Amino acid sequence: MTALISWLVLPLFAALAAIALPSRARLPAALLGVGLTVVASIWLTIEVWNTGAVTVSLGGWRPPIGIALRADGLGAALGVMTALVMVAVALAARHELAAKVAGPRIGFGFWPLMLLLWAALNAVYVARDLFNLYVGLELITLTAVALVAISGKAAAIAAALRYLLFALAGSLLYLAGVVLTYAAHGTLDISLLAARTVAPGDALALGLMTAGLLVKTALFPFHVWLPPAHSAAPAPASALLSALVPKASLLILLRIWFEAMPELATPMTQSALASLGALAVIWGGVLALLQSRLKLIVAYSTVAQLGYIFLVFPLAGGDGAAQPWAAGAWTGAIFQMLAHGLAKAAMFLAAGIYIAAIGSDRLGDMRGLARALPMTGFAFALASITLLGLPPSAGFTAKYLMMTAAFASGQWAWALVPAGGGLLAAAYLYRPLSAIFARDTALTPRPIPWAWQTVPLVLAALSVALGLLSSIPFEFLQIGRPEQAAEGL
Amino acid sequence: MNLTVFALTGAALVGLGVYGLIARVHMLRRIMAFNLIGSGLFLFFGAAGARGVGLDPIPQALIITGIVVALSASALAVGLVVALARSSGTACLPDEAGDT
Amino acid sequence: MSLVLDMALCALILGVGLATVAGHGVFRAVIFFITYGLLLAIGWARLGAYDVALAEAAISAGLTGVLLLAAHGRLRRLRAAEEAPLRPNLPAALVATGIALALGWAWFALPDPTAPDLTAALPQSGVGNPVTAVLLNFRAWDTLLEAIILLAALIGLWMLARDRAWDNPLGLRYHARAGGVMASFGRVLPPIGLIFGIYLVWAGAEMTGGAFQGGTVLAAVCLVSIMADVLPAPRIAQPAWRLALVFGPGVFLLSGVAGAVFAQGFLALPPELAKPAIVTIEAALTLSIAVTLVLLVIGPPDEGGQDA
Amino acid sequence: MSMMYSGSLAPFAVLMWPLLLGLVPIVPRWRANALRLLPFAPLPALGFAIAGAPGSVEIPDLLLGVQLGTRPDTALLLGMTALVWTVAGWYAAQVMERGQAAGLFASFWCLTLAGNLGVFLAADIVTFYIAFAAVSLAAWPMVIHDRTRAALAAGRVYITLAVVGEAALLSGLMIGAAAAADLQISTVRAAFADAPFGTVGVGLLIAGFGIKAGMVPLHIWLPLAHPAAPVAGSAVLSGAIVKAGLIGMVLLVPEETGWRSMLIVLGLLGAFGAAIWGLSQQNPKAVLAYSTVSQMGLLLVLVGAGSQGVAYAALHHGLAKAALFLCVGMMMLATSAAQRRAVVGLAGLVALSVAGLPLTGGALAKLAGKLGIGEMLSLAITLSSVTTTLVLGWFLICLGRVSAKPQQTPHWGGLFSVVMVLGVLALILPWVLWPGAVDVPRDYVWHPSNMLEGLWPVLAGLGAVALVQRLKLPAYPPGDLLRLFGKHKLRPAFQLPVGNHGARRTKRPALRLLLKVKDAERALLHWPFAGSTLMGLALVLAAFVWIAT
Amino acid sequence: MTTTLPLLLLMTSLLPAAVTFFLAQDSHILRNTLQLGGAVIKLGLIVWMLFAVATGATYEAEFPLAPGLVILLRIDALALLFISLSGALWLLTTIYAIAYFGTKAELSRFFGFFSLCVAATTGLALSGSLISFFIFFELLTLSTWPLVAHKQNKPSLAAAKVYFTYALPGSAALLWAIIWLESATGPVLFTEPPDLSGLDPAALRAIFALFIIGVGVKAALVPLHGWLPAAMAAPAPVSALLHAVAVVKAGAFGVVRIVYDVFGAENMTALGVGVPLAIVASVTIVWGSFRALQQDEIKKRLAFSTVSQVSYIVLGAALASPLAMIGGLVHLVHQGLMKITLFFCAGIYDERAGIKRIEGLNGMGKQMPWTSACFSIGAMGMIGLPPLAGFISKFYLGLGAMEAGAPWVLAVLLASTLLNAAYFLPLLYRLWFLPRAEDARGDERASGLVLPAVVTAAATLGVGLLAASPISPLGWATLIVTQGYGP
Repeated sequence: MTALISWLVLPLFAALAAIALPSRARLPAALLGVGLTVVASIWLTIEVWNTGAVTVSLGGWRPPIGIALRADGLGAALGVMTALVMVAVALAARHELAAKVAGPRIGFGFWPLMLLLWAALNAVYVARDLFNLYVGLELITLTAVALVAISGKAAAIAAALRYLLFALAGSLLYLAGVVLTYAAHGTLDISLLAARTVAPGDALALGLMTAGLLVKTALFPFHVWLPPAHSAAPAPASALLSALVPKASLLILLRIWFEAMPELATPMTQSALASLGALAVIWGGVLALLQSRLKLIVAYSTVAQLGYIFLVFPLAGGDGAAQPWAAGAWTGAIFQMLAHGLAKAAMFLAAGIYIAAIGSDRLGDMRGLARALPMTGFAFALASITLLGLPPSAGFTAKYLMMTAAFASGQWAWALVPAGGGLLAAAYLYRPLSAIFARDTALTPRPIPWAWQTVPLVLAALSVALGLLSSIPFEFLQIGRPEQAAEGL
Repeated sequence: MNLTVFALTGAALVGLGVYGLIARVHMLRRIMAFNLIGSGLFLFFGAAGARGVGLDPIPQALIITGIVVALSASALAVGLVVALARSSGTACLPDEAGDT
Repeated sequence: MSLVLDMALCALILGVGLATVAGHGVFRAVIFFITYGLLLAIGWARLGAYDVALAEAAISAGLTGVLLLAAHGRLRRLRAAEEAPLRPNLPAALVATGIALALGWAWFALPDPTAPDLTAALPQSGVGNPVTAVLLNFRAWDTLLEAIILLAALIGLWMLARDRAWDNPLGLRYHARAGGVMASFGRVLPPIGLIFGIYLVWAGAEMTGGAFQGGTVLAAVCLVSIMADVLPAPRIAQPAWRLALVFGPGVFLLSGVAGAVFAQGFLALPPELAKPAIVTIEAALTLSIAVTLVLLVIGPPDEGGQDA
Repeated sequence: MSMMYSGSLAPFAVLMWPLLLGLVPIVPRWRANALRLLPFAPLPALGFAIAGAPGSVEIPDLLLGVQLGTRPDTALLLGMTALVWTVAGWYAAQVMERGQAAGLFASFWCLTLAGNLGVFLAADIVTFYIAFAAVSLAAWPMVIHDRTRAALAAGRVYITLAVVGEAALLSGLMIGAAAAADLQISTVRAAFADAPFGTVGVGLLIAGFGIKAGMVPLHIWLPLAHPAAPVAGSAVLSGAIVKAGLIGMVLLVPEETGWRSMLIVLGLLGAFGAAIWGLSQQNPKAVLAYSTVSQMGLLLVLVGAGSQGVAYAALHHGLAKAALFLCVGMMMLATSAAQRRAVVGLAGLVALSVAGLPLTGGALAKLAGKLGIGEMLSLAITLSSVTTTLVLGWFLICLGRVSAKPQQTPHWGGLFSVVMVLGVLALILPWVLWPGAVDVPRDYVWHPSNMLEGLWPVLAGLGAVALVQRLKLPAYPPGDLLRLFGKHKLRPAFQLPVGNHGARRTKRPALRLLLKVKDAERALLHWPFAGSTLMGLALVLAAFVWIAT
Repeated sequence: MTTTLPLLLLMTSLLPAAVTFFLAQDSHILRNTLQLGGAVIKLGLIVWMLFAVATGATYEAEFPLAPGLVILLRIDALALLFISLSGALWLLTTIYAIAYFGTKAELSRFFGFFSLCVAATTGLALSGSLISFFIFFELLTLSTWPLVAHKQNKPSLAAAKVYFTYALPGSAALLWAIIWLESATGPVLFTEPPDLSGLDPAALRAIFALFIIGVGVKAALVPLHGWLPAAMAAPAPVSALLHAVAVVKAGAFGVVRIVYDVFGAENMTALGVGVPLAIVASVTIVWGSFRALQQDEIKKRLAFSTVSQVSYIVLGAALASPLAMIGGLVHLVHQGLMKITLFFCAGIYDERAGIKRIEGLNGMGKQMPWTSACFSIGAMGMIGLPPLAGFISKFYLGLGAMEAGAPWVLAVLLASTLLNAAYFLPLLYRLWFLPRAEDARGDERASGLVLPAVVTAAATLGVGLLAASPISPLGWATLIVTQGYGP
């Protein structure tokens, strides 16, 4: 429990310190906060591993009066992934967004925003209360929008405003669902809701919440805000936005559909969600193929990669949750979240290095950068492997688990999505890779510190290592899973 | 019965707000529409919370929190609109700027 | 009778809401919006939710209104305040009607009300106002995050400043004419407002009121003082302002952690200490909320009094 | 591991020796003089054959299990082959130009020789096939050794047919071996009768061997290659190498098959047709080549008819034909009229023997061949003597027209005597070998009817020669069927069609579609659209859930 | 020892790969020592295991990733056959590559991926389950791509792109097939063929087709072969690796595994998929040869020749008869030896004499006798001339075809032999019999290049000559088949 609480409050304290402290103490305080939070997240993971899901009723008030938090395998795993990404981003931002380089405004603002985002993510990962989730989601939205706008460019402002517009619409829809749920059941606690008697309005509440969360998750066709926003932000911010932010709303979707209202998950709606996911895979892939800027490619790839995860609804949701393959499908989807988080962050940080080196992320300008920055090129390639779903990366584990579940459940058509999506990913990632690894160089890069270069490499390597060592994470993710299927396929 | 009036008013306000949010182009309008939807929802919520024996304080607390959240979002949105206008001369999204 | 009254009120609210959405001109819409907020506050009062009514009036109508007015002023100077007339949008109308009807249907489909039983918990909460009990004790985590959101919005807003203006005082330059209405208003109002604000916080524990409502009043006071040049315009670089920003959330967090260390858990308040603790937290929060709201309204630092 | 081998290593050594000698030219310093080794390469084999080809050997680890050994008919041919190669090797060593190219020539000479010997020694089909491939393919460099246009063109036809033959042969062998589940030649041969696709297999074998044996119409390489090759090469080609095809037929084509009658038909066609066509040639080597086709035709008739004297007859033909080719070479080297007379004399004698003049080796060969093959075929063979006499007479005429090279050859006398030995052996050796090879007592030769049967065709042939000498015969270049049927230009080099793999321009509607996607993305970005869709989706999702539950 | 040995085997290439990536460009000695050391140690391990496995020992190592996702490394006779080939050829190719590149740029990258590629091949050979096979199969794709693109010029980048374009859909098909099958049968281990009785035959046929498409891309089955000729833009050592050591071999090896260890001959017959596969292989054999005939670039001609030759292995597997199986398996080794010889030589011609097109070969036999002799042996082996390696394979394939009652295969072999002769003999003819162009200069005084070619050429001859001995590839293939491998 202590681990859980410190994991929640440490980034908050660090954020407050970063706001309040004078500029010379800001970075050390922020980095200290990052370090301590990482320790806390590892501590929490160990605790969850040892004792199972950790549940806390805040203030000693049990739901429905108070708010409960529960760190299960899923939440803790996302927490660790977040911690890894945050450390990487912090290390990269130390170079890229230092006040000396990026100006005092960014030098001031980035750290509290990052830490607040972290706190909000952590809060969402363990929240069991739908309204508390709403508050957490709003904090994420506001910090994320601010991070988009932080570069100060006109395009960034417009992208941030558009993002905010979409996100607020989503928030309202979600809030509407929350309102209806409380009005009908007098509680917002997920565990209590799971035991409720179904009310007629629940369908509307579920529909509204789902639609709202879909916008925030940037599922096709509501993904349009994402590519401009993620590509307009400075690279470390993009890494946070792409790797982590959509995962929060996605997690809430999972919580609602699998834990709070599993009985409302019918094949038709599940298929509808998965169809949108499939469309996202195709649409995001095709558009990524059409981009000529690295960050836009990577951003559209996020649209595509998030699409896979929606296959979890028909494969592990509703009545299927009790089936033997559900564990595989569920875990596969979460592996995809984790793998995508690590790999995408690596990619954006690599893009950041390239932009710092040559001042551009146009593919034409990036030709031959692997020569001067081999580690970054290697990192990008490794991350690509994960996104392509090639073994032995975690992306492959995810794909494999989901495809296996698709076949085992007799819904083999869904297996086409990861299979085809991998090919599309290969197509759109091939272009940046071939540019980076070209023989001729377009521009002479500025030297980049070695310590900075290793950051994306380590992240990308982690995304592969997660696949190599996937048995422990697999088991970990089963902790506190709603339907305990003993063994996967 | 009184509660129904407020609840339906809330629902209608949501509808109004949704229309405004979608159909209006100026971003300040959309911020107002957003607040309209929010307050409509809260009205509905408040009416629902008042159905029981006493006034349920939890919806009220949630509504107050919601109002502050909406204010925060509005403040950031307003700031963004001004910044947008400063950098591009319009308070509408770039692809809708021509509609003005 | 009361039904007729309520229906009339609701019709008025809807009418003003419609005017806000459909009326001509952004400025008029803002005015309608403020009116709408005030009418809604009356509605809340009719429902008996006085805390909400106060919040609605102070925050939704008041502060949001001021924000919108200030923004409109800036946009006008940037020549971005004009807008195209409303063009009928059939899909939007359809989905809007659909959502409204769905919500309306949902109202009638609601099962019998079930509310959590707070009777046992309230005495333990340390405060008499159940809303405050929920806000600062039962669901203190929400409130803490809410305060953080406010702060995040402010940091976000600051990020919209231009780099070269970063060290400037916050907001636009206001110069009240010496001896003018604003100047004298600015000298008279603050003390009264200050007292009212502090009262609201204190009263919040037992009756209507609370940190957010009180903070709003204090913010208004503060704003007037700044406009009247009573208070100097703040700068981001000034540590006192930043300290004031984080003070409330910091105290809240610390007390939460103290609960984890000394009481039964994070954010836990032992019943005997609950009231003083809540009042302390509220006081600190009020200060920070007031400062945050002030800074939100005056906006990011601006360049030399010119917007362009 | 079992024993490395079982039996006597002699047959193996006989094969290995030329292979080892063939490696000598790898050393650059030895390359120039490698030709000197050629007469020694076949000597062990010769000795082995003279000793009666004693012993056989099995080496299980080598290849797919090498088995070597002879039977009476292969032993005969082994000896003949060794003899022909010895003499031709001697000739080559004396006459051919030394140098770098000679080293290559010597290597292939030895390899071909090993193959040629191997064909007779092999007792399993893999060894046999390998030997056959060696004798076929390694002879190619000998054919094109002179690098003249004609040689290169001939080489092209030769190698093409050789490869086709190899492939056909291999396929046929595999059909047989699969049925036999064994690799021994006798077993495989016996298995064809009941093998699935056995008939096809035999047909493939006949095609493969027929190419080598100059069976019409697969003989086309032969009249091209013989004149083009150096004399020594022609001698072994005509004398020994073609016999590889023949022995293949004998060893592997089973008796009870319809293919045999085809062999007879094709053999007769070759026997008469080639002899007559030979009259159209001016080059004595070309005439001899057609004679070879003709003689091989006769031997094929014997194979087809199941004669016991095939090897015996082939032995004579090999010696005689090699001697005749060498005579052409001697003629080219002859500088004096006496020398020319001696050459023509020797050639005439050998030619008469080939024609079957009584009491010559050739007459004995024909008599032995005709034993037990039926009246009609006997008559045909007797008649063939007429054409043989005719074509060889024509050969002698052409031989007489050969003009000598200007330079002196120091050892002409010695060389000629060696050739003479070969020619004489062709006349005599059948006498010596008759008792062992033919079941009938040697007195059969003296039988008047047999004498008469041998004499009249020769006389008739000689008359025809006299006639032909007066006529002005049409002159064609060698390569009968190729020129008759194909508009086939004989090209010296391989010129293969090169594919046109230029970049194909494809219209790409897919690209246009992709750009449409970009437009669609812009439409999705438009908030009024996105907002309506979003709210709509919320309602639709709700409706979905509502309907389903 | 039983678990560490497979790991060790993998590590002998993986570790050099890992270290090499981080070596500086100019630390030649260290890099070469690493590469050669790894290769030599690996070969030593292989030799040791050859004896152990021949006496019946098996080695196994297992790493579970996730449920159903288990990497199983297992050394059986078939694995050892492939691994011996790749191990031996890796050593030679390394020597060759060191000599070939000298001190050129980007060597650490090259050798890193080179070793990685071999590690992937090793893993692939050792894979004891379908999913481990797939994992290494993919690793192979990935590690080969940078090798193909190594020159980083337009053609090689285009080639690398084409390679990916073919390889990835192939992988997708393979993964699809694996998951489809395993969703019905559970994880498939090669030691215990899955029980397919419960599956719909139509589904099984589809799975089989997907499997073949998946591995067929690597095995360059027509029409999935397009990448292979394009990949000749890569440097010669890479071509050697692609064509002989790793990639196409992995595909062919995959076909063998799938046919015999996943489906089994009985099921193949029952499903009626053997004949279609044999037909595909036959079409590939003929078409590849035919296309080779049209090429006038040496390496392109060799590439199409590989297309054709590798399908012999597929053909052997498809025919589902013991003899054909032996032929196919032995060709796995034989084709490797012959093709690597040819590519070594093609590389020498290119590097030392600037010869890329077949016209350039005119008269080079005397200039570069060793190279040309090796090239000739390789080419003659390809044609199937006895007693070279190719003949043995072809002979067994032919016998197997008859055994399987598919005499039409003989016609394919016949046609292939003729076509092979048609495109190889002219090269030999040019080498040895045509006069040299005036300005043609070749210098083969580069023992690091020539020696590997000589060794493989000698091996090409040796494995044919000593085919029947139990230690020959043929002996080993026979052992595999008689150990209950085939039907």
